[in-house]
Amino acid sequence: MPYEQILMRNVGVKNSQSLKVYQQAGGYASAEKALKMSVEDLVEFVKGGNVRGRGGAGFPAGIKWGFLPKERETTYLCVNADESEPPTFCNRVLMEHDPHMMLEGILIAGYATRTNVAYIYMRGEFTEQFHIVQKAVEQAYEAGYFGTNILGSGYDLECYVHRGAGAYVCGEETGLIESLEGKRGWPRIKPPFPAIAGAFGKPTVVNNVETLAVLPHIIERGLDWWNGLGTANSKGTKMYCISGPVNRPGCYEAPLGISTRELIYGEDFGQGMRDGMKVKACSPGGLSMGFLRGDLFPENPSKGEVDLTSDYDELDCILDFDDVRRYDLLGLGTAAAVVVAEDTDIRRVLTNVCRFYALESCGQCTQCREGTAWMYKIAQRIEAGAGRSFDLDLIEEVTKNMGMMPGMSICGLPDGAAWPIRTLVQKFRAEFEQHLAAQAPNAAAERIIATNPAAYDLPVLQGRALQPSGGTYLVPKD
Amino acid sequence: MPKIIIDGKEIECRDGIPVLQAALEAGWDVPHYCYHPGLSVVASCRLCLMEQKMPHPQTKEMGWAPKLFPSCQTPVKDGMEVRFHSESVENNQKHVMEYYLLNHPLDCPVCDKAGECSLQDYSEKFGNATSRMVEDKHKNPKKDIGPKTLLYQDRCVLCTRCVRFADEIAGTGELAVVERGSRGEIDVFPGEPLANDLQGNVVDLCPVGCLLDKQFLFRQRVWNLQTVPSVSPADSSGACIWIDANDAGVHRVRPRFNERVNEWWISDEQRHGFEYVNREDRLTRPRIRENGQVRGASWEEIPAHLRAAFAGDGSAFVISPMLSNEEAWLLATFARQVAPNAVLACGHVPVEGQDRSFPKGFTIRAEKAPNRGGVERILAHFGGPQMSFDELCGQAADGTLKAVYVYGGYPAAWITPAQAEQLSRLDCLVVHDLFDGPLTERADLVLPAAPWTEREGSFTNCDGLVQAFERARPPRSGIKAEGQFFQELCGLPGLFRSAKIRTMLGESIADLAETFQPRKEPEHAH
Amino acid sequence: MAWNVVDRNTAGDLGPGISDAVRQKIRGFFDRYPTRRAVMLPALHITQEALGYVSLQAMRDVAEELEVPPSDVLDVVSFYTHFWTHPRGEKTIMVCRSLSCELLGGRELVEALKEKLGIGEHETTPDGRFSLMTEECLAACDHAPCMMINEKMHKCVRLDQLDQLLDDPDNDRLDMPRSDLYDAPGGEKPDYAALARQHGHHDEPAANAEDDDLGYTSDVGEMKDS
Amino acid sequence: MRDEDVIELKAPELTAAERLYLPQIVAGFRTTLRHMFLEKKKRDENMVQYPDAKRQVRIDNYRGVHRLNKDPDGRVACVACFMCSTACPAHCIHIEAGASPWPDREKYPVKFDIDELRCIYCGMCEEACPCDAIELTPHYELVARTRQEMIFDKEKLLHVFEQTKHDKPRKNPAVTDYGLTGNQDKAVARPTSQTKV
Repeated sequence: MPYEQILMRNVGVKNSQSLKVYQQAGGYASAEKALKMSVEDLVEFVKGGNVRGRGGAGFPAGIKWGFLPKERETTYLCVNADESEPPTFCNRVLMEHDPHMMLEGILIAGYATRTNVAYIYMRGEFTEQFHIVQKAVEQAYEAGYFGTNILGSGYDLECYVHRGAGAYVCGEETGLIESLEGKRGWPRIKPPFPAIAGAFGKPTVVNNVETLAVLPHIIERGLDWWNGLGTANSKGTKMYCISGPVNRPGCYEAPLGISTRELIYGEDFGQGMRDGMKVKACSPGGLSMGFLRGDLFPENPSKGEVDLTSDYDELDCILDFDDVRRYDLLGLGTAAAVVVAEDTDIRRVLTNVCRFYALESCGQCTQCREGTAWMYKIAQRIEAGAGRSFDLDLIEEVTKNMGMMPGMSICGLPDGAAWPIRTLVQKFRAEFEQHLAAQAPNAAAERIIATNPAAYDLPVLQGRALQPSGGTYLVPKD
Repeated sequence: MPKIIIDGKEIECRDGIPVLQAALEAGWDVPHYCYHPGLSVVASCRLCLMEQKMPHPQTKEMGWAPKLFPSCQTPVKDGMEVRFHSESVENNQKHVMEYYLLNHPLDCPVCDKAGECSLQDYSEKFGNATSRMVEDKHKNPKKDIGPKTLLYQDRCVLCTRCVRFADEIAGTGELAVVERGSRGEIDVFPGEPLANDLQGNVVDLCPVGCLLDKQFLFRQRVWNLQTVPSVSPADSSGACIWIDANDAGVHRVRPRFNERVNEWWISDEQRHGFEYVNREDRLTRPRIRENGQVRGASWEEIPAHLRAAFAGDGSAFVISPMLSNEEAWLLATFARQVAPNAVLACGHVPVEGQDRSFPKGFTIRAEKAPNRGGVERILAHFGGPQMSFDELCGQAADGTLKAVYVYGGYPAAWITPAQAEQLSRLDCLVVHDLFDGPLTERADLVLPAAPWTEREGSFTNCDGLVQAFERARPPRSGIKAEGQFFQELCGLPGLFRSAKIRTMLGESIADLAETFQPRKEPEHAH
Repeated sequence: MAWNVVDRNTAGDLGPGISDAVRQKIRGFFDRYPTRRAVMLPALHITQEALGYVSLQAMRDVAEELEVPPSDVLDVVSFYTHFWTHPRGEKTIMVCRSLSCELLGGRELVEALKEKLGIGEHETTPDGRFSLMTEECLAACDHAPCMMINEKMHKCVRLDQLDQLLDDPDNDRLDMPRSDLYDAPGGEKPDYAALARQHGHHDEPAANAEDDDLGYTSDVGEMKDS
Repeated sequence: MRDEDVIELKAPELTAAERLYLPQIVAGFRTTLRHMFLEKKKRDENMVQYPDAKRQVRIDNYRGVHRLNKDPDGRVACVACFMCSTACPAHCIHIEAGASPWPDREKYPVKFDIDELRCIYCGMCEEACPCDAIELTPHYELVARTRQEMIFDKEKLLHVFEQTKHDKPRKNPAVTDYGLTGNQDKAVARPTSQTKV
């Protein structure tokens, strides 16, 4: 293996979940080291490592800790183990195979943030993983890594596993906090940020499982090692996930900065497509980040230059925190790629993506609640062979209003919904238009009348069924 | 007082309020649904978004930030510059209005909210005429969520004002949002209906026709109503209200903002307790008993009759706490004119249980009369022999008193049979009341009273706050309103105008002359 | 009122409540959190383990324990997809339908299951053995298409294995030490089959099973008519 | 009002001949006189010997007595929205609304009176009606002995519909969101929790 497996070093080892195996590999040594440092030094140390959050937004963990008010009595640490972004499963792999690595990270982060209670918010779909983590927590308590006066340092930390019950939006940090407090997982308005008033009104840190799992290794191996990995702004290693019709789907660890093509075709990663198919589309960072065109499209003649206006292959996109933006993606996200093969109908992908967001929208902000459900209805109609070319413009316009810029809504879900839907419609518009051309004439009008007779009176249908109507509210920016 | 710049115009605003509130108070029409000054801020409707000038992250130069900010959630800061009229703000308003109408049924013709619905108003002003959604709309059942309220889920815009009201103001939390996303609904737990004593406010809070009052259901279209500011007589709190009435009667009572008493809310008894003014069996003409025979009388002959009956010793006047300050003052003045030694008594004060307070301070008073404070203040001013109503009844029974003038004016039967029996032994009993009752049967002279909706004046609430109310309807045919009648009794010329009488009254009782005017509050998408 | 209005003033049959042992177990969570309300999700998990679903009466009982209005419990129950408000079968099949699974046959898997079991989503077979639901992502995209039978994850499910899988009596047995933290106390278990026979939603055709059905986020929809 | 908006008019000064007013009288009577003396043929063609003969009216847009339409189930189609009474310039429509006795609609008119004497037959009520429930019929013979008889109540207006529906069939309005008013699919107008989405 050319890339050193750091977070995944115990994956595949027998009984890797057990404390014994973890300790044999040097486990909890970093925590002991960290507990001997002063809190300030530890925070500064992690800041120096520029550990950007692995949960999707990429916000540096050390800076996040720095937002906590200096004078505080109670702090809570919430571990975001609500990994709901399809097709992401790296946290699952971590917790399934090496739960103690996360627990050690919790101990270090808890000490650095002067937390006395840590909650592991684990999504409800994790059943086997829950049992593993819960057993690991019990073992850690027995071994004295949690509880009072940990390792004789005088530091107390309680760690509880809190199970969710199936809601994507609880992976958003304030949604998670609301859910932890026993309410519906409606994200909160910010400010106040969780660091000031989070869980139970107290300063709270929410960190992703993978972010925490990285901490023991930085402390063990030092900043130079960490900063030597990855690209300019994206340090360290990352667990990449690849799924879909590739030969070897799975979770692979590599320093930040490999390309999408390498992830799909690389020997150490996906090992190419099944049956030698070509890639039609690839969502390289979790669904919300948007789609790239695959190598079904012609190769970009001017390598390195990104030309989003032409239909070129975009698999050269480097998976770090910066390069993805050149390809009109929202961000790196969870670095979990899903590949759509050439034989898949792009309309089906659109319907699936739209359904996910329509179903998982929490319903708080208007444009997300109504917009996602509306787009799902449009996507279904297009898939059923009753689309209008105007629908594509409409979807594009709605996505631009929903998630043109962050901040139009309370949480990032509508941004995350807008990006994949818009990139799908924009980048694969030619295919959509082929389907529209192939469908029965007047199919759209018939379908609309069939599903909604009340709509028959609408001006859009009176003799102008297939023409765009209403126009756009968004004035194109030059 | 911070100064902020909205759309290039500098305005001064109160400290600590959101930009939205400042803009509304300065006269901007900013669309909003979820924001209400009396409730916590959730910033979920995303309609009030604005542009704000921020320093550029690198150059630190002030410029319009690319993202929009919810103005309900942004507190005013001295010197900040925002705008509500720009391309991106208006784009957002247009889009969000379109989202609202996607699943909203267009049943305005049968919706009671039509005419005062902010969805209608905003659609016209900020939205688009046509919907671009051609698929099926969501259909939801209508729900009977409580004894007084209906919920039309179809029309809901999920602003959650009602849910927050039930949680924060009423403190009972019957309402909740169920399901999620576009299937979200407002609901109550089955068998736990919305039945707290403030629940009617959710109907006012609802910016669309989702929550409807069963009392007002299908009764009138709101554009046929005239609205008059008034003060609720249902208890002694002096809650400010609007009365909606037209030729067919009084149809609805809604809260009127008053920062010192009821803020934006009223209790259900204040809201629903007006129905007696529309009752058909109200007294409408004076009746006089002569030689054992009862006959109808004309208003013209009454003053002379009263002067004659009350001139001697042993006369008494019962001044009800249902009367306004002005009327009470005129009646007491008349009493002193005809009989300087007449007994002045404050009428029966109905009391039910204890004062009840709600989490944010709203209080339902146990005392169910609007003006005991004012009447007692006036009686104290006039001095002379005074007694309680019970004592008065006792003296009537033992013959100390000869002639008694009883003003009632209560919405429901108020006198006990025993008291009525005691009063019936008088030589002359004059009863001025709304309805026939045990007392009117025995009275020598019955005068029809007008309810507070047909009078004008001022009430003094339990905390001594004097507040004026206006007349919503003319007195029912045959009735002479109390103010006018008492004024004529006193021999004052002209038509009764409460402000004029208040000035006269203020010369002797200064603290009843000034009425309290609540701050003008902008319409919060009611 | 003659026109169609759902009556919320009366409740009708509230279903079973929770036992004292369950209450005791719920109280055991109180000192983990600074507020009682935060015990909501653990309490509902335990209740669902004990009763098989979260009945209206159970919601009231939980509300009583947590000192919140019952509507708040209804709110939470309806928000999360895992809570059932009507009885379900002994084994709940949860099929993933997110993109990775769909690309590798997740949609066909759901269709096959519906056909084999003869039920729609959020319904139970007449013998009370299986209930079916879909979930957006089970985070096993590397083993797509996947589904869960109770707590057991089945990976890379092929349509031709389906019969064998459903017939296997151990198809929901976990081969690992389980934690009973979120289990019902003392192995309390409902008589799933009887419950489902009594209340099973198998006889009605799938409500509006058209392709524009969003699927239920929870099954409160069915409660509306009760 | 601004000063420039004010136009001052001065009375014209009349000559002696003009003050006779004879030419004006002749001009004013010109049409009458022309028909009296000159256009006998045309007169005969246009004259109708009413009431033995009746003039043909255009059924579509003649504005005679009102009717209240019934829906296919024979119920009053009106949903008591008060649009007609709001639009009515003569204030001759009086409606009292109530909860409907039918499961698929919520509101209906308990009382619906039109004072045909106050009505100016402008047709605004018909324009305003969102469910085409009120229509003006081509019947213009409308007499009664008392004023009270000329106030048509709901029963009478529905009866007019029965009498006139063959002359002028009811328009079939589209599905509305406020209940059934025409020949529509009932499933559309009768939402239940099952037909959500």
